Amino acid sequence: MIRLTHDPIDPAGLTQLVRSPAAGAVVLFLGTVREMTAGRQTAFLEYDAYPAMAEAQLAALDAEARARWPIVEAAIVHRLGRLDLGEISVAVVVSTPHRDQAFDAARFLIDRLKQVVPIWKKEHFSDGRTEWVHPGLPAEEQPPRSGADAERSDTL
Amino acid sequence: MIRLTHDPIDPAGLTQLVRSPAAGAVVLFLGTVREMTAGRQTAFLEYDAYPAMAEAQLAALDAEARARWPIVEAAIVHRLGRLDLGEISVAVVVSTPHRDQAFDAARFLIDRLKQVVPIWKKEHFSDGRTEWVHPGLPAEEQPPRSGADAERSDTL
Amino acid sequence: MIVSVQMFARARDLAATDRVQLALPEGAHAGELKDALAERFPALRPVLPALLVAVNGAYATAETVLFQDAEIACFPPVSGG
Amino acid sequence: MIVSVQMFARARDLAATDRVQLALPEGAHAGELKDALAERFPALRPVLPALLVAVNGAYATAETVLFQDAEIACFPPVSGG
Repeated sequence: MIRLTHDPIDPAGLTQLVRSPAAGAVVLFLGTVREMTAGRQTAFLEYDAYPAMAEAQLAALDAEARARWPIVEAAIVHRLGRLDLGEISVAVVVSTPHRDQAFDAARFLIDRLKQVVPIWKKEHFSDGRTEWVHPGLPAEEQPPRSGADAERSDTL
Repeated sequence: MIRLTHDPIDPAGLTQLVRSPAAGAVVLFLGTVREMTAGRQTAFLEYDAYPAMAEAQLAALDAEARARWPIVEAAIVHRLGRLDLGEISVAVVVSTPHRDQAFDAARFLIDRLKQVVPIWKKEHFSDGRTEWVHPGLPAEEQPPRSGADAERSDTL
Repeated sequence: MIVSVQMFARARDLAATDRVQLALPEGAHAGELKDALAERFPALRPVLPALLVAVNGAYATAETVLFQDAEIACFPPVSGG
Repeated sequence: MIVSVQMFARARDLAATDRVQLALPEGAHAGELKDALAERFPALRPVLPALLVAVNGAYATAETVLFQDAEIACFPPVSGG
């Protein structure tokens, strides 16, 4: 099951969805909004997507995982929009007969999701600055919103 | 959090327990009762433990994982007694700042649990035979319960 | 031919638009699309080498041939998860 | 000295008891405990090399020294999870 959603992700429901007497192992991965990144404090995150392509890429990853591992059931859900600290941005859950398969498949899915699925995260830092996260690109040059903000961010 | 229990395991509650704004990743592993093993059909499982030592070994694994990875929170729960098909026998859940840490720590905990924690599984097969599972030991020699059972098991 | 290009994330902010129509020669490649974008939006130049192009939901290389009714998008490296 | 040994899983079934008291020389090792168990319960002999001994909640080696009031247990390889 593949889904993009603006609503909170329900990890319990997804876990139930993949459980089966055909499986001996379930691995659930959750990405959650972390407060501190490289010494900077996040206030909240904003996720944007190119939805049609993101769904196509997620479906391709799901198919690739099912070809590589004996997956009983799998679900991948990514949330979009504003997410507060601690909220779940992404859930990947896989059930397989044996545990190594479930760990390997779940890790493959989240690793590849982060490489190829067109979804972007915008940091809203607690000092008021914002920044699209683009791995490999230098941080945006952005003037501080005010002198007070600039001073505060210098002390971080 | 370490626990042995005869009650059903609640994966949603355990996942909530470890979530934190200090963590960017949660990995949950569930072991569930699989119906088919090496072509034989399981009716149900029975788990027995040496409780005091099992809890001490689980606490030692928890401490070792916390020394190796920056674990925000972790929980390990193993169920004992009779478990029907699809039920959860064990749950391991870990939260960490980054995802590789959570995958590695969860996998370490379940791999080591299966090696060192004194808990034993007894298979109750659908043909009526039973067998303690002891890795490295030959299967028990057990006379069939009746001629009819013996014939049925030959056809598996 | 006229192609319509969707833009996302920092590319959208730098271009100050989420969609642009560009006139390209018939059979133009994705690499030529990026050059045309840089000409139209000079603010994109610093990030141009990192920009990705997708055609009908699949990643394109510089040599991928574009066509008039393709769904084309251009965006910086992804950061979901 | 007299030591009390708890037994679990198939070892308990083969011995047909979950606890046995054994008389061992002072300072006996875990290896000697296993020999004494095999003598008391011949049904344990086929699995004896695989049996594990624990002393006060920690795994023992054949050389681990036993003592009178230790909590001692003997069991086959574990299969939790």
